[in-house]
Amino acid sequence: MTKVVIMGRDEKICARIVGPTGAEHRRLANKVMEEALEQANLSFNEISCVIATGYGRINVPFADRQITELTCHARGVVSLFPKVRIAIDIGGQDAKGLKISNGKLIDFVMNDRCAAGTGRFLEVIAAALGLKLEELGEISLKSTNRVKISSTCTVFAQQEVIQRISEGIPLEDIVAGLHDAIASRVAKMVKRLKIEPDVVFTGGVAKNAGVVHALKENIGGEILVPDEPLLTGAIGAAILGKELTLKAVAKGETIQRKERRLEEATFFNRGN
Amino acid sequence: MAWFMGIDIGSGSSKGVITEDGKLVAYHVLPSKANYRVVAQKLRDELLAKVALPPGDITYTIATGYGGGSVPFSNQQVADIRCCARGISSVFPLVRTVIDVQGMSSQVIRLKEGGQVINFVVSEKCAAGSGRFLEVIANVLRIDLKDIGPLSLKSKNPITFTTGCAVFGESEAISRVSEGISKEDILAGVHKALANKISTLIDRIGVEEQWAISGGGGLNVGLIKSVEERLGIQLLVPPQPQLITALGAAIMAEARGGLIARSEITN
Amino acid sequence: MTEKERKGLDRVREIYQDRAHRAKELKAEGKQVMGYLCLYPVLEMLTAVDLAPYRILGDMEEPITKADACLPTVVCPFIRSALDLGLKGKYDFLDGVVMAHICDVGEKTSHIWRTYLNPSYFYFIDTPHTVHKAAQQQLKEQLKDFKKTLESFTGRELSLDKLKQAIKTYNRQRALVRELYDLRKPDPPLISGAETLQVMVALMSIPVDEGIDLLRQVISEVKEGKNGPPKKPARLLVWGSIIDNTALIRMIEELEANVVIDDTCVGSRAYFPNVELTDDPLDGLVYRYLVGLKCPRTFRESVFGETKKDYIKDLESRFGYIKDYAKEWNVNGVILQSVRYCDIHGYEVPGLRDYLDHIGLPNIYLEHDYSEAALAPLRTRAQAFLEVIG
Amino acid sequence: MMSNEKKKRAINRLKTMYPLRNLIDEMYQRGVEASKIGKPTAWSMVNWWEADPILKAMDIEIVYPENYGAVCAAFGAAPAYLDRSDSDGFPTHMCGYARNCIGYAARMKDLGEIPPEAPMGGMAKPILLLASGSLCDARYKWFQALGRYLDAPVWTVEIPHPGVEESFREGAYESAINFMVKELGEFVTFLERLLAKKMDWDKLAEITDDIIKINRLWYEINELRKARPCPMHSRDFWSCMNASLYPAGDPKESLKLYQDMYQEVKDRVENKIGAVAEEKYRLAFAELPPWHDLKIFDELAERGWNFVIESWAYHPPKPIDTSQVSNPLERIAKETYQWFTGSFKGALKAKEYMGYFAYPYLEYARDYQCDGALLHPLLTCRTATNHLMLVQDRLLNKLKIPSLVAEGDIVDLKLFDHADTMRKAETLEEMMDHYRGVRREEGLEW
Repeated sequence: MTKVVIMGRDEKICARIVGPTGAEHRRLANKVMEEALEQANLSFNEISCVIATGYGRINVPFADRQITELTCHARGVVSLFPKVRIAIDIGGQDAKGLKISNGKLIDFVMNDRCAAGTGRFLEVIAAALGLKLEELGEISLKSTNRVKISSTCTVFAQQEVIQRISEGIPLEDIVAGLHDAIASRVAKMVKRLKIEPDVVFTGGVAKNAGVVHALKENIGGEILVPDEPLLTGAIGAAILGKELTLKAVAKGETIQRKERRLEEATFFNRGN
Repeated sequence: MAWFMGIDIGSGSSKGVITEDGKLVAYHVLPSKANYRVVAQKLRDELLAKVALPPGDITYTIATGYGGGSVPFSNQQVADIRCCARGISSVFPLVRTVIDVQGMSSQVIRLKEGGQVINFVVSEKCAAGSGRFLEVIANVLRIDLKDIGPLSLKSKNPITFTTGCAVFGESEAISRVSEGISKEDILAGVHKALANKISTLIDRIGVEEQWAISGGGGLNVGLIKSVEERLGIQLLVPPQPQLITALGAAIMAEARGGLIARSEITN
Repeated sequence: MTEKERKGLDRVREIYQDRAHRAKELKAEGKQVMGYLCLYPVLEMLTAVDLAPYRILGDMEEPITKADACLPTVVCPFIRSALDLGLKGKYDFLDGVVMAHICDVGEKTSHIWRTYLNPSYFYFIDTPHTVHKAAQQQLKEQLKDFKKTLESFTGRELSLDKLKQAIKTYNRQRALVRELYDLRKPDPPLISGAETLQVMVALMSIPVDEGIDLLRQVISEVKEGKNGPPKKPARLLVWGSIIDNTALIRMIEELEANVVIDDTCVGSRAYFPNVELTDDPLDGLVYRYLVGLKCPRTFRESVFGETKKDYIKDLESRFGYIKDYAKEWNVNGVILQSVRYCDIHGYEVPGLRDYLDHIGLPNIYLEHDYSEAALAPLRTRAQAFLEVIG
Repeated sequence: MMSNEKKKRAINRLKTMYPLRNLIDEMYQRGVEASKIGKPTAWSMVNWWEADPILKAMDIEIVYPENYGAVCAAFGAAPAYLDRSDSDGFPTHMCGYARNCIGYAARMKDLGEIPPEAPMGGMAKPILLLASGSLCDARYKWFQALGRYLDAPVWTVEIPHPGVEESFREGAYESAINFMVKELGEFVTFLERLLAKKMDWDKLAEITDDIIKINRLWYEINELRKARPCPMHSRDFWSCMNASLYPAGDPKESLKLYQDMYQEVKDRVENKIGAVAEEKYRLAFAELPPWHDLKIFDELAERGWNFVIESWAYHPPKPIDTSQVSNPLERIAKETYQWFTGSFKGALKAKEYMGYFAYPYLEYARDYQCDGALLHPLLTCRTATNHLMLVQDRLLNKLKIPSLVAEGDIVDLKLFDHADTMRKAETLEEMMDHYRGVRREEGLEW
């Protein structure tokens, strides 16, 4: 998913866009940026600073800075939950655990080696079950006897799930098992940071009530979820952009390093 | 007249055939979906309808494949490796090595005349060694699976996948796309990567002419070409490569069922 | 410009691009080239008997295919890659190989190498796992035997004088490597981590005296300091298993960091320990190769025969030198890296991180697959680490 | 019902196996009890009894964390310990036994006592961690890493691992033995300091002698398995190997039970009684079995598969005469060194350079006239996996013996795929039939 947030100096959000990311990051970045500008009723020149983050951050030709999603998420989460100590983010490409102290990122763990433990795991298996991703959470909450998914690898877990279905095991128990599988994997990873409250859960998967529930069980404590868990990274990026700009202005400098144009990047050329 | 049935329940699709005196008289393919029992029953119904026979006319049925244990009406379950060897041997009697590329794994089987297995090797439990790798990349490039083979043949400069893992391969494909590499080159690269995996399997059990390919991978011209180039060989491709294992099951059913029929007579 | 006239860093880049070129030239001139795996074969002895040592490395850019037929995929990808190159004939120019018990998979691979590639000369040094006196003696006995086999293979005598000469030559090369590393102490460093790594790879691909000349040229070029790296906020130490390709270091240095010092075996680990010139030169060699080389494959106690263990003292004795490096090179962060399935480095990680935390040095651990493309996902971690310490 | 009974009888177990196995279980329990009441306890790596007699002579209770890993796996306690190790930052690809033990030690440190959930009474806090430099990296790196949780000192004992050819060079044998004797001497001095008591050398000599006797007898029992049909199945071997491999209890008691077993096996040979009803195929097994799925051997036995020989590492060495050696440390050194190098002469002749781990399988397969082999690589144990592809290649190409690889793990029990193994096993039968003919054509004698 590609997310855009446009924010004013007062940190008030004036545009928010979420769209799917394909293989063609660049074109998409451009398109969603235009949409966002339209929503905010602004022209590109009126934007003081553009920060790109996330997996495709290097593919945003019009960005002034690239900052990792780890730093941006941390900043975004802190703005929403000032007391946060641990942030867990599960997206389609990766899962992250952030340790935050006094509003600053101090340590992190990350999995992007393997689809298991990321949103991709659920996507793949939901597709195999012929279900929509959004349906999973609700289905799993009906479970009374969740099954254990023994394969960690997404490809084989998919197979295992199909097998369980053919054995006549109720769908909700299987989906609950999947949620537990992903939650226990992520929890195990995040435990490396020594968990302390408040724990905040963000990313696309945080919209799934089943995973939230399973994560609570695995972490053994309360978990806060923002209203728009997908946007945290973009919000953080925008705030960092604002801070950088203000700092630059105070020094009488400008944040822009190069001439910046919002035009469709040609897909086959690496423009600068 | 005696009819025999072979049912191959694979991880992705299920195949069934009916043979009569060693000849294929009917076949049917269905996606396996979730319930193997249901798909097996449906496969049988479709097959019987095609030859207009009642179930009782089938002398013997052998089930095989990933879900071969979930075929309630089969007389026997046999390992897919053996069925594949019998099947290919019935189509190409001179084949001594068959490369069977399935959704869950790839296997290379060496056989002697009559389709007896003399050695085999199965890829690791890793999606990168199976047809699944192709699916993953096709999916991320948003290209229909059936088009990836022909498309890959257009490549002049296949990329090299330096990773041996489908998940990594996916991100590698994404980053190559964003570097401006063409989809053709990426597809040719993934075919090459799978061909490399297959050639590793072959390195482990040695080579003998003639060669054939079976399984879903046999439908993919890109993969066939990559394997041929990688190994410097010519692959025989049966008309319906994905049916070979089911066909082998039916042929084994004939041998087995024929034996039972004879023993009934002598008794 | 002919090849030989090309100097310093240009020549380094050339060798790095085509490592085997010089070795093949030497062979054409009638010199015998001896391959070796990892750091434990004693190079001074090879040089003393007029063999050209050539380090066997892997190739991150080459997919592993042939080796998968003799080694399972759940072992160190560096070793698999090295064996793969051997099986593909890329080390056919070697006249023989010397291998050692470096780690389990290294040991098994040595025997597999011999079985399948059947080199004209092969020697396996069974490096002990401890550094005790008895272990040193055991290694020494093996080196005596190693000497005999070298003599009978070459038909030349490995004389004491020649051995002492070789030790001096190697120590001279080691001193020059130190000198080069010293040029990384200023801020910004005068030479990047990636370029330094290329120099190290080059040194391992050519005879020691040529390496000395090359180093002299490189040092004088670097001192002129025209194309050094820019000043960056982070000065990093990179620790861990073998890095024989610049991709990882380059990736780090494309971010807001300079890699100013390493603790890896194509780097400081290989060149920092000297050989003391002892009456029996074998004693000095044994000490250097068994005790001096700081690879986690060797077991060390902080105090021989201690009956009570003190964790911090133990860490201090195992990792204290890393603190010294960090001070001398003014490091503000450490990247621990290891290829997957490397057990000897894997077990070390939590302890080393404890130690670095203890001395207040920010650190991160990255595990990778010894494949260039597989490094890409690490970029985010490395960059975020820099954001955290920056 | 019928088929259940049949399954139970598919393998004809040795009667004398049961008391021996009971003794092994009791020994373990006794060790736990003793350590709980404060007897000094060492955690020790299985060390081919290079160190065990020394520890026993010093009255130290020995627990083997490698075995405890298998216990935790069997009782379902392992996952929690593995999780703990993972969350403490140890890479997840490392040895399952090690990670289990690290997690256990971490938890014990948190609680300040043996974790209440620990199966079979747990492992008491050690006064010593006895690592081993032989066979695998984990076996000393893991104990070194335990320093995070335990203040016990770590000692590493060595067994040299020479190359096949190198081991025959002039002076190599003496040097290796000398090295081991010196190191063991240092170890004894260290123990004397640690325990503030002197070694009882006579006691050490006696224990060493008993253990050697056990090993000889156990060796002879296994020699009898060359008979057709093979009188003893691998399952009986695994049930009994521990009393020889790391003799933790009273050696004299074990010796008596092995004597009984020898009689039973000999009797079976004389009366041509096999371990399976109809021995259609004779097989070798490589590395540790899938402990949680031993029933697969019953299923295979029903198909006429008899497992006649198994992993080199758990078999006693070929006997050598050390009865004239007066220094027990030297005797230990010679016996354990023989364990590793005993097959080297044959290996050199056959130009097989992986003289232990790989070559012994070739020797076994020929001596025990195997039709096939089942290789069970353990995915987090590289040492049990490194050599198997070489073994597979050599068995087939040199001896025309086909084999089957069925992956599993030592702790992650789910990795072993029963159904998949049976599917491959069925195919292996076809291959074994074929290669029987090939061997005959090539003049091999079985």
